[in-house]
Amino acid sequence: MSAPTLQKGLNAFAEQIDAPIASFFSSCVHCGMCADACLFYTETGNPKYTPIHKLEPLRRFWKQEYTLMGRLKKALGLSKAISDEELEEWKELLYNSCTLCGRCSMVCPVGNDLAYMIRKTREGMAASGHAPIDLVGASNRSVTIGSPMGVRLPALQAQSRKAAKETGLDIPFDQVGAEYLILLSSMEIMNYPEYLQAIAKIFKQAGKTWTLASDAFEATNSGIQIGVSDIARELVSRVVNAAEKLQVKTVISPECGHAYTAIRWDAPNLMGRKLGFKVRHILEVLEDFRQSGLLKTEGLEESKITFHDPCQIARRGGVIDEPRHLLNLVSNNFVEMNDHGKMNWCCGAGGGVSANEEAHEIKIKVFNRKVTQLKELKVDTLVTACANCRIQLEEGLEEYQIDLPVVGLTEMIAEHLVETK
Amino acid sequence: MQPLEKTGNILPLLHEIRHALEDLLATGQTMVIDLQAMPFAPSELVELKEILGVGEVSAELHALGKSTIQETAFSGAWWIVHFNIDEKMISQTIEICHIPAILMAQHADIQMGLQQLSSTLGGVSL
Amino acid sequence: MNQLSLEERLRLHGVSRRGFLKFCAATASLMALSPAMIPRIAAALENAKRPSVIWLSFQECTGCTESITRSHSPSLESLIFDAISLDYHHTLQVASGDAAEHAREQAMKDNWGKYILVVDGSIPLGNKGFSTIAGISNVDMLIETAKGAAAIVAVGSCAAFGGLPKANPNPTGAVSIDMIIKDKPIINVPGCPPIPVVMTGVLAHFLTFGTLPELDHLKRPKAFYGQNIHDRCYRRPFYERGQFAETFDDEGAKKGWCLFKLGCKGPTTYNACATTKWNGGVSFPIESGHGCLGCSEPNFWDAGSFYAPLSTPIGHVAQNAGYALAAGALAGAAIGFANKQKSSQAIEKHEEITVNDLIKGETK
Amino acid sequence: MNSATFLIWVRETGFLIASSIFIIGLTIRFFEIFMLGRKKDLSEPKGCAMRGGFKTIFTRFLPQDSNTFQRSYFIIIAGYVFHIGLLVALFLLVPHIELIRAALGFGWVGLPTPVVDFLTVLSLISMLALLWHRLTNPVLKMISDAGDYTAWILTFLPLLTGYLAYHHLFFDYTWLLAFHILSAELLMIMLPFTKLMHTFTIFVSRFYGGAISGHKGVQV
Repeated sequence: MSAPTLQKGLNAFAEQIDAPIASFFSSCVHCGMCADACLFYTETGNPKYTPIHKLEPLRRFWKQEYTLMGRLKKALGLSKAISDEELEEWKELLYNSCTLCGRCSMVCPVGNDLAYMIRKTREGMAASGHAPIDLVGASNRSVTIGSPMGVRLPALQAQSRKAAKETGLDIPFDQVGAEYLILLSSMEIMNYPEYLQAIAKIFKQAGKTWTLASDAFEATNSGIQIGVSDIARELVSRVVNAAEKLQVKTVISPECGHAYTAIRWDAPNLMGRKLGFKVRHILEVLEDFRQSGLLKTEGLEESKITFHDPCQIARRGGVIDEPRHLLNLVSNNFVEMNDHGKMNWCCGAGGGVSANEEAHEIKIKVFNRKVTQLKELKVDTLVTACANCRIQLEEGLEEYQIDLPVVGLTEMIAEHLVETK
Repeated sequence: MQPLEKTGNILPLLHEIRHALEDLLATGQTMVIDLQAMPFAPSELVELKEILGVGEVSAELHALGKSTIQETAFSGAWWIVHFNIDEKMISQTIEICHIPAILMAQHADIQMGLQQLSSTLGGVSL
Repeated sequence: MNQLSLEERLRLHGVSRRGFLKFCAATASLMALSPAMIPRIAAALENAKRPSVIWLSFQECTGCTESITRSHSPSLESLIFDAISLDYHHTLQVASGDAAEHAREQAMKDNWGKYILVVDGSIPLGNKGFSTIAGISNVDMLIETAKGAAAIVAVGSCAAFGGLPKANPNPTGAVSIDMIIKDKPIINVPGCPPIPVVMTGVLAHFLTFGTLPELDHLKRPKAFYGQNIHDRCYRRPFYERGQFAETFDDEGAKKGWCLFKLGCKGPTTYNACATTKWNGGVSFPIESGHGCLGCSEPNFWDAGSFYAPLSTPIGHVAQNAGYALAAGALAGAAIGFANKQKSSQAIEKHEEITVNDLIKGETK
Repeated sequence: MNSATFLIWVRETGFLIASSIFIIGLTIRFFEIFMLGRKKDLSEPKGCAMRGGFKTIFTRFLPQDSNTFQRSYFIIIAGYVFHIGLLVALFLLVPHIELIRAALGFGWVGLPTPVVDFLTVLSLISMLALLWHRLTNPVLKMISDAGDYTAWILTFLPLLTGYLAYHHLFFDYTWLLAFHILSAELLMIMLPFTKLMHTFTIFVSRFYGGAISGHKGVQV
């Protein structure tokens, strides 16, 4: 154990610099289009929230250490070294006002993936001790307790019993050889127990075997959010080990954005090897079931509904068509928001922002973007597929005094299942 | 073979002549345009000459070689060409005036002529 | 005889006042002056006295003298020469040997401070012996003769700018006249050779007004060198339209298209060729189908191939690019390797970060 | 130094220096970038990284959607007009094509000069508008540094001097041509070491960005 230092932070920057980052910084022309794509800028009008500006410390580091001119300038003492004070100043920009939603990456005319770079910058921030205290706390709980919200196994077991009672179905734990391993986020365990019930019903109807793992039920990954690969690896390896021990074919990420990113895209890279199982988001699995005729529904939602794309699932995960097919299965009045799919607007709470009390005020302020979108549409129900988004949507709508129910897509599908005995 | 390219200088030149003629009528102002100070494509001077045409007066001067003074079809505009003794052209101008100055009998020449006439008269009796 | 004015001399030859006025009109045209200047020219020439001219030829090819004597017998140019007293020109004069040199000395003595010195050819400074006349080196003769001159006319690109003798690597150390003579008015009449009437035009101006004409930054008379060949070229419209002759015998060349791609230096050349033309106004190089060489511009001989477009670099570009690429690859590989090392070392130095390592100043 | 010898210098020595630094600089920059490498993505792909990468090189020439266009229309339109004018002037003006032919051994057909001239004027106007935008827009004011203004000047000068030279404005043509070539040489020298490097790396960054999305099956 050793205290974080600037040196460790810079070392982490050096670990992260790769060819894409070098090409991204080389290409940036400072056009400012990323600002217009970022809700933290559009909703506050404050230029400091311009995405590329948030990357200034990493850019300077790259320039000074990895370019000929930057090295010359540094050798001649012409460049400003990166300091702890500066990183502390940038903490707010990199954690409180960036949800890693990647909307800026989509509009950048030179193709820079800014979210990719911000994620990497956070490695240096955390290593140098400039991560928000709340994210440190969440990471601590994740590692020591097993969940960022402090949810322990008994809590899950209690919820499972409740779900079993509600549905009359078995909630399997630690079933070796089950086809699917279901992961949950703490939020789903505590706030949205409907999800687990929906899973039980759907899988029953589909006739697929599944299981929970008592030593790896938590899907969220604070390491990804705070930007510490070592912690992310520690957390993700619990899932990987459990999945391999239970010999499941597919691990299912719950309705949670960054959990999907963590287990689907980051896990193999953090572990440094390919995984012995597939990873799918629950929506992908449901869409698979639908296509194979395993998902039999009846009745259509009467109300006008729209779908909020969780950034990590849609823009950063490629799960865009799936929710639309599923929605059209159970609704005949599904409408799209003006910006949707890969161009959706973030709810404002992703990427660790929701776990960060310092960011509370701005998180609610930038929710105005979603409010504006919803006001244009005037829907009766808002559907999403991420528990984190869902909490922010509910909280935000409450703050803006809008009465609009928010529903998880999986539950909505479960509501329409044809009853089979 | 296509006709050779033109400089496009004919049209502005014709406009210049028109303005000069207007000035001549209004104020009596005369003007001389030096054709050698302007670039022309090989065919253009011929074309210009055709456009300006031939007017009523035509004169020939013999002093240090030949000179031709030709009124154009536009009265008041004169085409004047000076040649040297070798019959090589040494100057080509368009003058806008009532009558080109070079045609006027010169004071010094009249004086000399007068002297000669006087001595002729003094030397012979008719 | 030398004391008579030009008009008086013309009258002795039986030329009328009309003839004199005609001469003045032609002179105005020759000097590229406005026709409105004719009365002033007439007034000046009525009283102009015959100046003495000494013509020195140094490192040159006699092309300039050839050019000025092209127009023979009683042409306008010859009338101008009638009006001056060419007291020394070692190619043209009858006298030779001591007599010739004596003529120069005598003319200098008789007209000290008033004569015009015309020079063609450059001056070799590498070794005085590279070029001598009657045992006197070019530089010595120039300095000596320039002392009593009212003005110096540097005729041709050699005298004006050093010319072909100065071409890289300049074996004789050739320089232009104005590199040696600093205290006399100098007028450059460059060209290889200059247009004859430009040479006589300058003399006519001096004869008429007793002063040098207005000069540009290269000491060239603006009246003749103020206009750019490209601007006055009758083929300019082809340039605008993008119609270029690609070779000297293609369709474009036959149709008289622009010669830019064949190396025409018209755009950067200032001379009267496009208007005054050559051989009594018959034609000029571009009209004859060959691009301008830019012969009235300094160092035209070192400006790359006569047939390479003006916009192209001079020298072995491709070869140089090859070397640069190789050098860049070497340096790049070294720097890239250092970068890679830096990242690898960072990964090696990585200390695992646990949740207890995230808060500054906190020791556990 | 007079204009004629200056012109020879920029065409000979100047060009030699500029092209050498340009080529060496570019090569170094590419080695700097590519030798860093990137980790192989071990996650099971949902789409094709290669296809996403190559596709993005082209798709990112246009804004993603009409909303993005509306939000950033000024920078997009002005940026487009400026780039088109610049590229047309650079690659479709006959004297420039002759330069390329002399350097590379091949060329192509140019546009009539008045067309190039017109686009150059549009380009110059756009550049001035973009500069004004940079100086007044809060976001651009904040993110702009000396490098942005240097790059602006380096790009503006060849366009301006080229325009002045073509029209023979203010100065003797030879001086203008020489300054035009010199300004282009300055641009060449500085390009690899400023944000102007995006001229080349834009294809690399678009590829990488697109590959990241493509791997995850995000439509690019």
